Amino acid sequence: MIVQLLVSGIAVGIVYGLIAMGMVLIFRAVGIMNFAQGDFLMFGGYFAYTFNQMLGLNIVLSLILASLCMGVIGVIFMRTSYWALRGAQAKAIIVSAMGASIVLKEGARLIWGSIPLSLDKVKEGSVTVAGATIQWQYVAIIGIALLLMLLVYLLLEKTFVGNILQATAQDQYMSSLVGIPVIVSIGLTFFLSAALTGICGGLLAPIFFLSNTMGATAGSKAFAAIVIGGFGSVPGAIIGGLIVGLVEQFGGAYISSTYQLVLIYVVLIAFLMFRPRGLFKEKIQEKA
Amino acid sequence: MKKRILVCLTAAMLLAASLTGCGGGSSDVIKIGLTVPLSGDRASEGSYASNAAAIVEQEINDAGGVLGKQIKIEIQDSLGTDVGATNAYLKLAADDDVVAIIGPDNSNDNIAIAGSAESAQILTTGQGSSPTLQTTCEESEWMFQLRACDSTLCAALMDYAYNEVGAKSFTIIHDTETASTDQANLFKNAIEELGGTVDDVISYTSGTKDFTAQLTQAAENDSDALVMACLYTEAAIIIQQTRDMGIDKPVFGSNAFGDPIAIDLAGDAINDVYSVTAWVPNTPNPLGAAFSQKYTETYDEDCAKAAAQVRDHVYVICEAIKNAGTTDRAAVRDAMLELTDYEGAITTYDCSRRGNCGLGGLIVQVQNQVPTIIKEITTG
Amino acid sequence: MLQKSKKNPVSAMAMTAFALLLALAPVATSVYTVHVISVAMISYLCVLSVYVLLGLCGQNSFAQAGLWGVGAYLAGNILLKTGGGTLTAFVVAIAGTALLAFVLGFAFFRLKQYYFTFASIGLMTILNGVFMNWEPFSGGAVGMKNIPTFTFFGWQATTEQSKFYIVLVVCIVATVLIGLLFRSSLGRAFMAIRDNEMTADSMGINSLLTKSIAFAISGALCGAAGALHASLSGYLSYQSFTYNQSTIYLIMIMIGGTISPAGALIGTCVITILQEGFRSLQDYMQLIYGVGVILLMIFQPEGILGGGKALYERICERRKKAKAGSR
Amino acid sequence: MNAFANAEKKPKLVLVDVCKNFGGVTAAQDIQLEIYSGEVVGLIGPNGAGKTTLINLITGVYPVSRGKILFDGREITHQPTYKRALEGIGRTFQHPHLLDRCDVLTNGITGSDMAARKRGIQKVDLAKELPRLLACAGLEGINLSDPVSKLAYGQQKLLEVVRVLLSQPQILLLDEPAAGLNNREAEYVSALIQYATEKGIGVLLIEHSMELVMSVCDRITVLNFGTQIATGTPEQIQSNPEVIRAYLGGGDSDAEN
Repeated sequence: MIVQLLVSGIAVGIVYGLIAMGMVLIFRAVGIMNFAQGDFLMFGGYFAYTFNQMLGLNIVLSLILASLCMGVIGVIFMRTSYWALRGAQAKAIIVSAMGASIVLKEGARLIWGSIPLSLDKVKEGSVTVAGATIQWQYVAIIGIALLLMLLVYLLLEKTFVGNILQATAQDQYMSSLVGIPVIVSIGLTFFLSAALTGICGGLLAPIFFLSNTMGATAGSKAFAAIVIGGFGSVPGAIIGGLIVGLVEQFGGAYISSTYQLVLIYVVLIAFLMFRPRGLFKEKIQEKA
Repeated sequence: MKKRILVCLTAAMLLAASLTGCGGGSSDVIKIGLTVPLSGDRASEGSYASNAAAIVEQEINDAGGVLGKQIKIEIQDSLGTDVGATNAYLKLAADDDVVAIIGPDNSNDNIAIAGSAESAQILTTGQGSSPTLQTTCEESEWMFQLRACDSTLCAALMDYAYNEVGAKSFTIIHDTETASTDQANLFKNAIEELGGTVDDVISYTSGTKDFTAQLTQAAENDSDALVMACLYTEAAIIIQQTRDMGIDKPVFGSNAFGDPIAIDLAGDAINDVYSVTAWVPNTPNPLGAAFSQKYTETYDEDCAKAAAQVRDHVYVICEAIKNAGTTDRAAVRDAMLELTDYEGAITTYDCSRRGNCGLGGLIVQVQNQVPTIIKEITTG
Repeated sequence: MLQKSKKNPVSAMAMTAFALLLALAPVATSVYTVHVISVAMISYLCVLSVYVLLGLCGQNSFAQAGLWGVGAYLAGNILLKTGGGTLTAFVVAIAGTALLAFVLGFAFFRLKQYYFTFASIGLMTILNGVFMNWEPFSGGAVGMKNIPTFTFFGWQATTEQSKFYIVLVVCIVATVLIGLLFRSSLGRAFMAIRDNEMTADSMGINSLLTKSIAFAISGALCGAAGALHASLSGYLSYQSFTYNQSTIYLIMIMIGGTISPAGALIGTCVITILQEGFRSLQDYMQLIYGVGVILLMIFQPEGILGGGKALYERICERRKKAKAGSR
Repeated sequence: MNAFANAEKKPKLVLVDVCKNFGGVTAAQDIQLEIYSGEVVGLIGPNGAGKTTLINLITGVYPVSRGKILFDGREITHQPTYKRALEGIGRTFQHPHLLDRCDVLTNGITGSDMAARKRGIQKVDLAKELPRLLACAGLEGINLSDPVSKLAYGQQKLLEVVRVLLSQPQILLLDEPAAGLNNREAEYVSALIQYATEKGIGVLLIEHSMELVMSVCDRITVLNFGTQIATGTPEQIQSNPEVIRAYLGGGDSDAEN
């Protein structure tokens, strides 16, 4: 029983972590929370469906193609609904991201229809460990997610491109003075974030099935993950995601299965109240 | 600066265009209103309904229409909320050419509409199957529940489970959504009346995707059988996760478990699941089989219950209009009350009851992806 | 020399003209349009609550639809279970929601800027979960039905038109009160917090208390909207009190313009007309709505009213220059 | 020198051994300061000496690491910022903190709002007080309904002083009011300070322009790297070798200018 909850909690949690990480990358680069991130997940899932079911490609190849397409969509999203609003107030950017989220939802419904769809699993079947049957798909999700996190870590910390992204995130004005093409760097950040989130769509689809409104719940759980993990910290987002996944599973089993979704947000508010800087972020000091 | 003016102009133009869009109908067409969610979480139900409406409208008009006039099915999006459904309903009711209105398949929306039906005074048919809607329709002057109510169907399924399959103890898992909650209560009462035991009733918030928590709880009870009341998508997910977790107890489900949407999604995990439903695409009913085949030919997908229901509702309304001989709303409603034995694609209808008008239901088991009928039940 | 800062003429004219137009509506149009306008006016109250919280006080909340629900269910309980009249239902709904908002405000506003927004997202989901599952309070998923319509001392509002006028009166009263708030010292304290919390502190404004009062006032407005919705539609279901509904209110105020109540009015009208007027386009309606939101934010981040105001000022300047030039 | 600066009256604001350190860095070390009502105390020192930090300590933006702050004899060391403001401590900022989305009149009225919030003082007669203050600040020509963002930088700084004066403070903390102002505008600053002292307001003036400081202040205290190196009348400070070294970095070539 516990093992079962643990595995599915980690698998789902790590996906929330990936979405949260995508959001944090965008937040560190441009300073706003992307309210359409949940819909990147949904759209990525539909792309994976197109490659896997419609064109019959192998699932892993479809996932990779889907995340690349999703990256392009991320850049288009940046160019249309964010770039023109760079100077505007945060609330205008938030609302324009909501507009984009509606467009993505309706676009998906018009292109792929509103009937729930599914696609192949990375690995069929399941394995029994200590009396609990675990699906290979969950194991695949955890494996791929860890791989992605490693890649992102290497890209950001170790490569030249990574330094450029970090520089733009720290100070756009300064990096433009130094000669970094800021629009390219921010575009790359959006590409990376959308690709990361898009691949999660393809991974979740075989278990939770694709519908054009699945983005909203995933998006708000990723919010919870970011706040719990520590606002703006990448490792924090991942750990926060795991906590959300585990709270969802264990809360649902032991506390109350009816209020399962509500529990996550009770934990979110508890963190906000008693540890606003989350687990990882250093103290936020406001200067006079 | 020019850009700003340009946007303001387009906004103004959009507004003007929208205002002229509504109102004005010619009198030589009989309109039947249909409010279904075309957007929002239950958009799939809306797409089946609008597809079926197109076929039925074509069928009836080719056969000479009604009272010598062509019919037109006017669809309005209920946006998946009760406020949206009421707005859509009132829009249809305001159009004088509309003779009757078909409500959506969601009980909440139908109950919301019932209030407006009294003030709009127009024949309204609800697709919901919950007992709450049945009492609302029985108390209403203008609203009919053109469907077999869950109360008798759920009891029949439990009777089958208890006596024929031989399960004695049950664990019930249900969505907190209205229809599923009603079904769960009906299952519970039926089991207790039969003398069986209900080990546990576990609910989940609608929209939940991961049921590990609920299923692990259910597995611990080690009951003879599981009973599930869910909607389409969740039905497919929960049955897949049940089998993946190695729980191979017999499963008795609400109508969603016998529906093509869930069957396609769940794959072979849904095999040998029992469910009680009013409609299966490969129905022996001659009218039903014809419609189902025509639907599959036109849209290349199985004909789900939501489609067959719209077909029956439109035909029953047309029958009432024919008997009334006029498009006067009150006369059509009265003619509807006389229809006691109308043969539809899904089942026969006795509209004089106002609620629970569908007379028949089916106990179905999914055998390698095909919902096969095991027992026919009547709600007489 | 010291005349009160004259209210922006553009929004003042728009408001009075609109009030007149609305007063005539029930006579001319069909039951459907009257009902849609009533529903739109109820949304206007909620958008007004976003104006008070975001436009005046600079705090962005996603829980407004939740507060609207609390008001609706409180009124529903009073009308159904205790048999109270519409007035008691109104008072309880407004006071109850305002009190809840005030207490939550005290808890949430200790947090720095956008943290409050996250707390409000959490609150919204919790409220929706409570509406869906807490039987005694909200009737659970089935919701509350047969809620009696407005009854004042024996007189019942049965026709759609009479309900319309009651909603209109409440909206006008609320708008006038918010207009007064805009010019009061409390309103100025809100604006001080909006523009710079550091300045507000140095001016002796207890920002925690003031922000909680702003949240309470916005809660009161949502409570009133809830009480109106309960009696107007007679049925309450958790489906309409969702996070998505809160985002619609935010979009309405942003499209209208956050600088004055007229922005809330314009935003509500534009979105309602887009949603209802474009029913004929069915499938593509939501897509157009989404694209429209993005376009408006890009070209008009200050909202239609913001644009109108800028246009108005530019015209004045041109006229002044022309006058100066000709002299 | 005006009549208020005599010994036997109790000081309005007293700082006793106030210290503040951020981690290892000591921003303020054993500061002793007394401000009498109607008196102007200058606070000068090179950049980074801890002047603004001191104001933030008095107004409670930063908590004090050690020491006490007394106002009217009562200890306010641990009071939140808004309570200290209501006690009667008004302050301006180095860069003007105005309500930049409101118009000039509203900014002015927020000052009198603050006065209304305090107990025990009569209501400010805005119609008479505001024009007088605006004239004193040389702002009588501006249109009251213009948005604040339209004003010139100097005008914004003067307007902020007007707003704080409208709130009837007992202690006025001015953080470089003349910085970025031309000579004509600097004269308005001294006019406003004159207005304040006539009203019995104790003024703490942080300023770099020696000309203004020397002409207006009754007493001056000098800060360098967070420590008080000298306190006295303008004349004593001008000739104090410690001060000169701190300012000119050791060389005393232009001591006699």
